[in-house]
Amino acid sequence: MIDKSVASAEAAVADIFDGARVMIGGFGTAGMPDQLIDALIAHGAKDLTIINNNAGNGDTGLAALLKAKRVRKIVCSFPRQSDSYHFDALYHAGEIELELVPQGNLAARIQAAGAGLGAIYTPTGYGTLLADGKETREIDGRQYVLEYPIHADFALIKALHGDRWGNLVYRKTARNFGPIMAMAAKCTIAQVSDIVPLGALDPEGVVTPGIFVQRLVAIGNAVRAAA
Amino acid sequence: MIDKSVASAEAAVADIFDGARVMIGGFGTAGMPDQLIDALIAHGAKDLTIINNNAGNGDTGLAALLKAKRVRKIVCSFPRQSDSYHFDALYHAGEIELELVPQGNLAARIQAAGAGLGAIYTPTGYGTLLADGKETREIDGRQYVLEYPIHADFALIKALHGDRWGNLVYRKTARNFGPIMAMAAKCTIAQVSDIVPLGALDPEGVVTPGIFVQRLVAIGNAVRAAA
Amino acid sequence: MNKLTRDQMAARVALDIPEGAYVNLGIGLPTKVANFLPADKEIFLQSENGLLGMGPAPAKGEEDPDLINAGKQPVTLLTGGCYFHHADSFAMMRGGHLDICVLGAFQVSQHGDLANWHTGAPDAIPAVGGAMDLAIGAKQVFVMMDLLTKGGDSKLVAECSYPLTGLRCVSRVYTDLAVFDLGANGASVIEMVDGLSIDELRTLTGLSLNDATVSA
Amino acid sequence: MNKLTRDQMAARVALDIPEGAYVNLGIGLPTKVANFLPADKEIFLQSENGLLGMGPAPAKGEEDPDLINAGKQPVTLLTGGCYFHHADSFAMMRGGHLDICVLGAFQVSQHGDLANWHTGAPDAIPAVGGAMDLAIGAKQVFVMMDLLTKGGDSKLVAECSYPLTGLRCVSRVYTDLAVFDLGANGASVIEMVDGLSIDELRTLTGLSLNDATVSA
Repeated sequence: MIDKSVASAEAAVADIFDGARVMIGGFGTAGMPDQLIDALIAHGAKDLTIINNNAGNGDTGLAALLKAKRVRKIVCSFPRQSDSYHFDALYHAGEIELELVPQGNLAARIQAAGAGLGAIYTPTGYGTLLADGKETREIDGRQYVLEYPIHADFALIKALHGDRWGNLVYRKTARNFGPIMAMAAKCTIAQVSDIVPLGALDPEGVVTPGIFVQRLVAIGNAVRAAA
Repeated sequence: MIDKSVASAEAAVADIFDGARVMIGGFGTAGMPDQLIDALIAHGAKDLTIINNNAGNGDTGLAALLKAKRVRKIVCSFPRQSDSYHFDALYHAGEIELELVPQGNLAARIQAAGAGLGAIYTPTGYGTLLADGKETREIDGRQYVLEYPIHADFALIKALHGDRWGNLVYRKTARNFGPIMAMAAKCTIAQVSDIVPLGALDPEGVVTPGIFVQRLVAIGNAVRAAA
Repeated sequence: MNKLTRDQMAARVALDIPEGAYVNLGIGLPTKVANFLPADKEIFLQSENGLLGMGPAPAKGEEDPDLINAGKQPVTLLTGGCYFHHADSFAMMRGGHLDICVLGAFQVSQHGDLANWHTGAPDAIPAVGGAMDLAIGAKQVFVMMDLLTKGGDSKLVAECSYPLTGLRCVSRVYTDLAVFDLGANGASVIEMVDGLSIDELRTLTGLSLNDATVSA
Repeated sequence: MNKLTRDQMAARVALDIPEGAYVNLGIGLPTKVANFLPADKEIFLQSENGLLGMGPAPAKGEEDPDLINAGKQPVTLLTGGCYFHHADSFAMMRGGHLDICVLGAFQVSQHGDLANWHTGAPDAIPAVGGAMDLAIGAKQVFVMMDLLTKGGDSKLVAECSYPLTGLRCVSRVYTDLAVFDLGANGASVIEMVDGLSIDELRTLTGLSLNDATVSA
């Protein structure tokens, strides 16, 4: 019998190594896997490259990981927010590297990694600073930038329900990057509100098939309180 | 009020013009929009380029369209089947052009069109006859073939339920190419078993958001009888 | 002359959004447009973080942290709306499926270049979000901004001095003083507030504006 | 010597599929492997047309034309299985998410080149389906075939003469006479049927096979 559930968030992240490339789901705090990030902080892995849409909010989740100085580089589209002060301080101190990627290119490059493509030509960013030095090509009269896939060693994502085969469904806009990050990482770890019996998820409604999920942890009905 | 439903399959396909590029959903007969194809045959548009996984089965659906000599070119992955005799006859008579595309490249190129990418590097087909003359590139030690998106003027697809905004859900493996063809065509026409009230489809379970569907036709509970 | 208020600008943009349009309203000022969409027409708002059919802000106490918009503010989902992941969401933009995108801007060039993501200040932390995707994806890109900076400089310019978001992507600019169509022939004025002349606008912008106003 | 029957070959392949593996069984002979997977282990069968967790053929009368496999035969879905569209299905393959793919072949080269889609006959209608995607996607590609053609020619060859499906992609070949591992050093025999010697195999194939058999 295959059961991908693990007993604790700590056990789920125990093999994340120093220098690992780690995708973290979420758009702001919606979909951010806080319990997995807390476990990662406790675990102690450092020199991480983090792929996320943002660069942390307030003092929890990704912001706490940044504050703990475990992140060498962040790949994101929108680091600067009203409450991104931990990132801001590290950035101004030159203690973190930033790769800024337009949000749609971030999504497309993650999806390309999951789908095994070698590169894509995207129109987004053409003629801007964010395409500086990148190869471009005119195709059918339109200009495109060559962009490469973004792979990761691990993805930490948050879903609503999962089953022991790793099938996942999400909740509202907390879905965001979860499904594509699950496809792009060698090892995807999902925190879910609860693990449901096999067959409880509608086969037509499964958003992430279990093949893309290696471990899942039930963290109880811990919907984050509104900040 | 927006209501994308149209009264009949005939009305839905009435503006398909001679020489149009038309995607037709389905893998074999599963997901093939027979009523829309019948309406297209009655409508009379000719010199069509058809994009489908196959090249017709038996005497109905796409096979009937081929038999009626409305198709100038077919783009597909697997034309030759035990019951593809109408295609076979046209092919051997030199009356139809065939562009053979590996199935995953077909899906990826359709998806790339829907997503606005200019081209993709895919590993599939590298070093084979089907990549002859195509541009290739080594990326991170692996060889890739440059492939361009496949766009269409129209997509004819089959879904299970739809609502007046065009949201769709599918049935089992009849889903296949429907969701990506809906994204890749300028005008997507869906035949559905029935049109349900707005809100009847679970917002978490909508497979094709209405933005990708321009028209839908309820064809009743006409699940094809097993051949 | 009477400058349009921000609400008046939003109402003016809303007039140009037809029923059935798929629309993305950018963060900031464009968000206001939602308040002026006619209640009797169905218009589909998309949010880059994965929803289509976005409804108004929830009642106090009804906020759901898992249901937010691109500005990370709580929103609602209309009956008939749906959720999807980020790659599908940006496929909607990049693939040309949105009819209209309304964005704020630092500068817009008379040929439609857009600068709205970075002031170029050397110590600023750059952040782009979905701006570059929105700029190049929608069938029509509308910009909504004050025509002049607080210092009196025109934000509609011959060539942008700020870092670009997208090239030749803006089709129409709604400002507090006038509405402009942009294109290969430069900027054309299609509307002005009462009491403003096109020559005054030419002076304010420093541009040789085409007159495309229609007499009432 | 006793050649393996097709069922014996299928059973032999099944021995190498561990619990929890994600597996695609190609059209034709490989389909038989499903019959020999141990009932007490959970193994996930993927079908290119959009399902994971494929179950056995339905009972007579229970066929559903909307639930078919890549060979367009009626199948069932296991509890815990799910459906997805074609782009996601081929992302599973091309993205390296499948552990094992089992394919038939016309020819396999000693370095792992695969030819299984086209005989090269000038009047044949070419059809490739998902063969090229399967060949290059899975972590391990197994081929299952008779070692010899009806005419006695080896299908394990120095270089394929038929049009290729994929380059250097096959890791193991299961035949009615022997099992071979393929790699940069050529083909290694890891098992033979009783009564067959490696020298006889070398004669049959015309290849300088490495001996990697393990004495019982």
